[in-house]
Amino acid sequence: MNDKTLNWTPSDDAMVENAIRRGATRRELLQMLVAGGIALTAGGTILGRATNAYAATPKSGGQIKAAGWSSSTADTLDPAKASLSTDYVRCCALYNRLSFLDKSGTTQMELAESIESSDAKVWTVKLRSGVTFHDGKTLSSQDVVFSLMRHLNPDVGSKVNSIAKQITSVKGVDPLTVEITLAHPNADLPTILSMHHFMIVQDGTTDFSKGIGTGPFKLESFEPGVKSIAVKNPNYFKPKGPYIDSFEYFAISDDNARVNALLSGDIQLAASIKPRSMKLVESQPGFALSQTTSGNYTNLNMRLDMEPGNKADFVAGMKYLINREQIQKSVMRGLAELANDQPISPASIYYNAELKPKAYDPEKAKFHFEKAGVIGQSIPVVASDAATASVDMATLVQQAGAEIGMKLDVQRVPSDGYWSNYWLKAPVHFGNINPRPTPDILFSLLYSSDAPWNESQFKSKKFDGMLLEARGLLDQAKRKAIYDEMQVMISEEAGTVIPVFLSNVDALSGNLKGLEANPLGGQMGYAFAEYVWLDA
Amino acid sequence: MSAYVLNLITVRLLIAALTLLIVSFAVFFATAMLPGDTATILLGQAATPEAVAGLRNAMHLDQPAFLRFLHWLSGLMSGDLGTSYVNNVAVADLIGGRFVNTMRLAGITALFSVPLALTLGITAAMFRGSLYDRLVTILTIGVISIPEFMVATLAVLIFSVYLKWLPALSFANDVTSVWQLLKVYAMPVISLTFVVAAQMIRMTRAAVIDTINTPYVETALLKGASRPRMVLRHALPNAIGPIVNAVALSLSYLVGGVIIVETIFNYPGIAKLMVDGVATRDLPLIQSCAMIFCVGYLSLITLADIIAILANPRLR
Amino acid sequence: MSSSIPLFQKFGYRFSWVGMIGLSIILFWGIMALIAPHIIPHPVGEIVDEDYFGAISSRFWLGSDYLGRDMLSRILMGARYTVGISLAAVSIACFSGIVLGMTAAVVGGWFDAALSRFLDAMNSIPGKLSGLVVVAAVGSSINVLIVTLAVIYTPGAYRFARALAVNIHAMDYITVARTRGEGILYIIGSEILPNITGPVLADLGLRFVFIVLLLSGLSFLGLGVQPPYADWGALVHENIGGLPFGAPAVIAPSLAIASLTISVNLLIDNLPQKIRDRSA
Amino acid sequence: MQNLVEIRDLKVEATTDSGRRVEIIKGVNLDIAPGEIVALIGESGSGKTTIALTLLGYARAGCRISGGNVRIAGKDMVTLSERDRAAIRGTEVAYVPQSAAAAFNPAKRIIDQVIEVTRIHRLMPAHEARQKAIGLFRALSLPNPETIGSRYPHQVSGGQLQRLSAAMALISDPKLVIFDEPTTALDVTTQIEVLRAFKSVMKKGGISGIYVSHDLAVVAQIADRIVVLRNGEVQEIGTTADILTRAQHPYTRALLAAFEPQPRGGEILVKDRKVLLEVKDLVAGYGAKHRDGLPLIRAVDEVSLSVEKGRNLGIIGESGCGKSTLARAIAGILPASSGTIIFENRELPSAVRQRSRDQLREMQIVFQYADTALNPEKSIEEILGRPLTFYHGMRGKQREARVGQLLDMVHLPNSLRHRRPQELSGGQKQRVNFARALAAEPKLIICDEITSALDTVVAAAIIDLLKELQRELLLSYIFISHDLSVVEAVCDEIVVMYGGRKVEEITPAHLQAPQHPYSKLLFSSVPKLDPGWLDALELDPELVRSYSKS
Repeated sequence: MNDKTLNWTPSDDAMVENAIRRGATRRELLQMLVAGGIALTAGGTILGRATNAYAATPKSGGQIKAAGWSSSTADTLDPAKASLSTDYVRCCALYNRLSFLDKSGTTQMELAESIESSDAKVWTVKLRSGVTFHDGKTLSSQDVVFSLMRHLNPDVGSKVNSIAKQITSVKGVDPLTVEITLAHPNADLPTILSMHHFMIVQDGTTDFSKGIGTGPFKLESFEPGVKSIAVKNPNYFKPKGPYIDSFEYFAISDDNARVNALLSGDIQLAASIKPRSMKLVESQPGFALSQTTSGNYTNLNMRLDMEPGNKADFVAGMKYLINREQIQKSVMRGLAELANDQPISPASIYYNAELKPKAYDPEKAKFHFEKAGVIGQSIPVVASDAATASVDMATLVQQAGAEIGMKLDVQRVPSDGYWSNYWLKAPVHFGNINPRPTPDILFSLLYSSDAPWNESQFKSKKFDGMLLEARGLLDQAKRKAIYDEMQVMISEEAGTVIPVFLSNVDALSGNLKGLEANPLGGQMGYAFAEYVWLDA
Repeated sequence: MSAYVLNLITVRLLIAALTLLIVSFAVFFATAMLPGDTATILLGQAATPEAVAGLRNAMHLDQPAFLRFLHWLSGLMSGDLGTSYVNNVAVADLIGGRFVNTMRLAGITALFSVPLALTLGITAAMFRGSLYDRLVTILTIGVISIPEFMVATLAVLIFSVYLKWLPALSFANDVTSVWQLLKVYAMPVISLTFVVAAQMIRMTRAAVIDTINTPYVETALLKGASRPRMVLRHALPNAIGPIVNAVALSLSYLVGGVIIVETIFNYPGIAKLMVDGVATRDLPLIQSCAMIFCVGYLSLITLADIIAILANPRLR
Repeated sequence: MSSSIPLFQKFGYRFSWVGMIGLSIILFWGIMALIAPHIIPHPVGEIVDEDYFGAISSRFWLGSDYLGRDMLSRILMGARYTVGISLAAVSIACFSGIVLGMTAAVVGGWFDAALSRFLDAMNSIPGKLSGLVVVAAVGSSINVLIVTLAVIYTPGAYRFARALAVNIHAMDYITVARTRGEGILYIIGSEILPNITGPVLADLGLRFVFIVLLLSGLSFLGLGVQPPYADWGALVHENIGGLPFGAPAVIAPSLAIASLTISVNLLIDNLPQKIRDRSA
Repeated sequence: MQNLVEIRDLKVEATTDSGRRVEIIKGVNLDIAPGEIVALIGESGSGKTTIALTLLGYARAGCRISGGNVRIAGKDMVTLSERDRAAIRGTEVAYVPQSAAAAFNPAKRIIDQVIEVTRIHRLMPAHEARQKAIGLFRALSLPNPETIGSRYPHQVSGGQLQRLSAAMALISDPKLVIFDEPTTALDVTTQIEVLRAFKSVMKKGGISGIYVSHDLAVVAQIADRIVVLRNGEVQEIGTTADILTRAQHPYTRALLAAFEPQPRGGEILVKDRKVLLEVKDLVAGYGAKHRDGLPLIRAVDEVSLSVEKGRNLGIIGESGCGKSTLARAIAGILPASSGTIIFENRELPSAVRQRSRDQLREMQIVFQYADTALNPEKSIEEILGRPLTFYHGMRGKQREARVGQLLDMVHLPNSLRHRRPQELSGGQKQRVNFARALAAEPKLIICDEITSALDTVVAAAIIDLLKELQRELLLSYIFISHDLSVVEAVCDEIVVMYGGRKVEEITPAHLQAPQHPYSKLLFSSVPKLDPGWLDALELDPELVRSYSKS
């Protein structure tokens, strides 16, 4: 199913993607994996997927500059603390993970040669031999033990502490073997370990500003909030890549400035451009767009523990008030897929296809609002440019509300500081969630009672129990049944409205090749630096 | 220089120092009023009550505000800007390179815009009422009336996107040659020149015209002096005070007011640093940046005052 | 000069055509700001155009914006915010600046010195950044914007008014009033104020322009009027992606800003002048 | 002999605020022979400076030469190009401005400004020009001629500056020098020096001159012929002697009459002489206070004086003698540092703020410049009405009627009540200024140089008004002036001040001659309407040096 279309367009891409999604190959593969005792080895099957890559030989050499959209003095090279896309991109260039997700969403081995378990509880990780860090030290099991265990240390402030909590111990059996023991069985561990936060750093590292990892690039300079420059790691363990000699990364927060920088040739890649900028890029020769429809979404969160979200009818009303089709059509200019208020994307095998997106129904919404007694109140809705398209979505909901007498007071706040000051905190606010590889991670991060990012403060013992139960189940069908029900629960009970899954569009210079879409997000799942090459 | 002038200058410097003290007070307490408990924000998920209390203690946050102010002030006096809350780096290190960048951009813009503005302002005054004067006046009104992000964006579209003469971004750190320097700084300097020059042109023109209307310039005319001579030799030396003041005010904008230009051209200066600081509630960083802006403003204004004093022969 | 308006001449004022044009445009926007909600063809938040950055058409006189909303409606409503907020802010700034400035000039001494130092100190903090800090501290609302802008521009108004008042205060008629035994309030209100109104109004106009521009600058940084409404600066900013195509969505609000600020400048430069003609 | 200057049918137009064109010079003819000095005499607005400036081919902003010609040695300044005019300015025709203090560029050294003409027109090398300037400085009897040029304008006195500006005009050996009221801003003792210097240099060089002035006595000393101007028209032309003794035109006669107002003589209004105001050992000044409460700069130093009911006290002295400060100290504007002020047998607090409303009402002060003493934004009615409301609580009709009476008292038409000050003439303004003081119904009015800014004829009328009102209202005046004739016309007693101190008190009615040397110098320095006065005047050089600031 390799797609070799040279002149692809966004719509072609979407079509091909859908074909893959509906295809059986992947499902069969995954079933096989589960049945076969979950033994993934390096070099798994490559699944075809929409791509703009030429079937040409990559060329080595050259320098590229690329720009993301957010950065601050809080920029970090500590993978455990990475929180912005900029951090992910830098970490991907400097470090490696034990496993990673390829463009098809399949878990592949990276630093590990294999990650195996017979009971999904005790896992054995075999490391590649001869992998060296940038400073010349050889990768050993102690580095892995250190890298994983530090997520459990509250002082580290790991962003994935809650996911890491299921790990009870990590032991180095020998220099190249690590044994990971989980509190409960979790069949997803190889996929979990492919998350960006679980990058492998050197044992004992406290100062992360040097960025010493095993990755494709060595850090040359790094100024938080300004930029980083990395050069090709000549001793990289993978036989192919990286192709480019040096890689400079920074953020241009203003969307137009980012696009203009690309068009003027200052940078070769402008990450995540707004749909309204597409017209401009398309009108200029020598530039291309790379679209990724992954599980990324911007959602409206109503905290169930605060006014007015504590009134179930208000939450229900809002779910009818949001005009998903208009968001898809006008706000996203078609670069989105309708969603149904739960975070699992249609690309996932665990997607509950029975759960249809709620139709825009202002009358029903009005009914609920009247029942909740919120008509006539002015309800603040916090949005920010920090959460993609949230201001526009907020405006649409507001307009819809105005038509039925529901007064929504949109409060646009600065992007700077949005995530620390408003997200998770305001009673009604917008969030933006990057794709995660498994339902388990999504649910643990966002919906379990102790989830760090429980956006709507959704707390359900039943849900927690189901999460735990599904995690240990090796029977994929049973898991799916549980996950299906959980999706319904989220959709009906949680205070999160997920109107659409957003497509991410990166704009790139025509001579930048090798960039493929990746389910983990734009910029090739933030790891593009290793794979791209410059065509003369 | 007479004792009187020295005295005047000393008074100006003392006034500046006093103002700075008031500023530091205002800055400290304004930033301290930013909502959110610093310790809680810093600890994030690990914010247990004990940890918060411990951190508050370690950061002296449990002390009365005024005591903290004195701590901070004595730190400033000894050159210690404190440590960033966010990444535990000395604020001085964070600011260091950015400060150089800001000063460099300000300096280059000043080098470019001040002579341009003075020339236009003086010549417009010299040929007051002429077509040239009207043209300059209308242009400056036009420039004053356009938001700076429009100017910057248009400049990028024209010079970078369509003509491809200049880079759209400005990386202060990439400069290795004079040619590169010109290229790197061209765009922000052009945009900023638009912003600051117009005011300077207007003020210069007004100041020169004011002095042209004096009896001693009329005397020069009646001596048979040419217009340029009247303006350059007679009016200008007496207009130095107000002109220098206008220049200082405009240049002070270059220190702290360039946030929009820094954003559009991705130029790593202190204004953006301060915005980051606000975003992350990094109080020591915000305070230090604010103090830098105030020191910049006050030194420029004080310098202008001193130049005006020195340029006034009545005080010599 | 032949380019005077007879109407004004009747009242003993001379007013050039240029100033008249400036005044008309300002009045136009003022009226628009007042009646906008009643005349806009479409609700400002409603998406009415399938296309985005639509061109000028009979249905959308000024095209459509990046979401396909009607630009004419948005600009007319934007006038309300740009004109209203700026006017409110400039009025507060100038009112407090003038009152403080005149008081400082009349009272003099320590009061003057302390106030001048304090306001100088406030002036030394860059406007946009203090705006950012304030909004970070208390959030963005119209009231916060107005107060912030007013506070930012008060020191300037104070400086200006104080300088004027100090000059007036040196006049003999103030001394006469003092020797008559008049109080500070009378001296400020009746003797000084009427003499500084002209320059103060001109200063107010200029400051108004600065506030309009600062407001649009703040919108650029994401602080401003809350959606779906937008002041003109925000309209330019949110549609600036249309600039390369010359979309009316970005040109029109830019022209609106420019027309207002240029008009104010023209009016200030050509204020009606009282005809001081003894024999007239 | 060929005339150096021939002005024929000169017309100058001015544009008013409302855009109307007004002819301000209406067809003037004038000839000046080589070596002759012609004076232009007239009050303000008569066009004398405007005519003088046309000789340089120059009209001030808003004005333009609309007709006629101005020939200087055959060249018509009206039709020449701007470049050609510039070539004549400074070389053939030079200008000595009214206020040298304003005409010297404060930012440049004097010598550079004096020799600038030679640079502009490339007349001679700089060192030669400097030598020539030093020679002129010497000829103009300037002190330290070698070094005075290296100073800045603010470092030399007004009299010296005025002479330096003459040197600036004479450096290029012009054929014609225009003196524009060059001694008006000077004190009388200084004026003599300057006039003498001008006269000798002009005569020695055989230079023609135009001398613009409003002061007939000054003109009499220096001019060969006098042109009397009024409203842009020549009223009379004649030799100095003819004009002074055989004036034909009534206007000229009025000018002459106004020059020497009637002395007050011994008119007695109040029989029983009661002291109204008594000032004892008053000290007032500026700057930081010493420990003993006395100021750093004592502008008034232990002055005592008394004013009787219905009688007038004159205070005379040159600029800087402390006479105005004394007035302000008495009025409480500048609180005295020590000494007592007893008014109507009660001691007054030193500061305005501490005085009662009645105390303030009974003693009014009228300032020199009606322009700055009248709020330009208020109508005459408001200006006069405020003290009526403030002191007497009058409102509405009553107030309106009283304003009418006040206007009537100062001989102003009632129709002026709705005008603003700037729509009034100088004399009218000063009358309003005075009427405002009357509105308070005071017992004592302090008049601080109230006639100094006025033309002679107008000033004489104001003085008559003062006298008339005194008779009607039994007022007392303290009359402060630098002009002896005015003080003599009004006052019963005259206090002469110098350097902050009272040097002598004279009672003119008793024909008491001044005794103090400074008083003698001051009294003898006042120019007389006698062409030979200056040449005949002999002053003790020692005396002049010790009291002169020039």
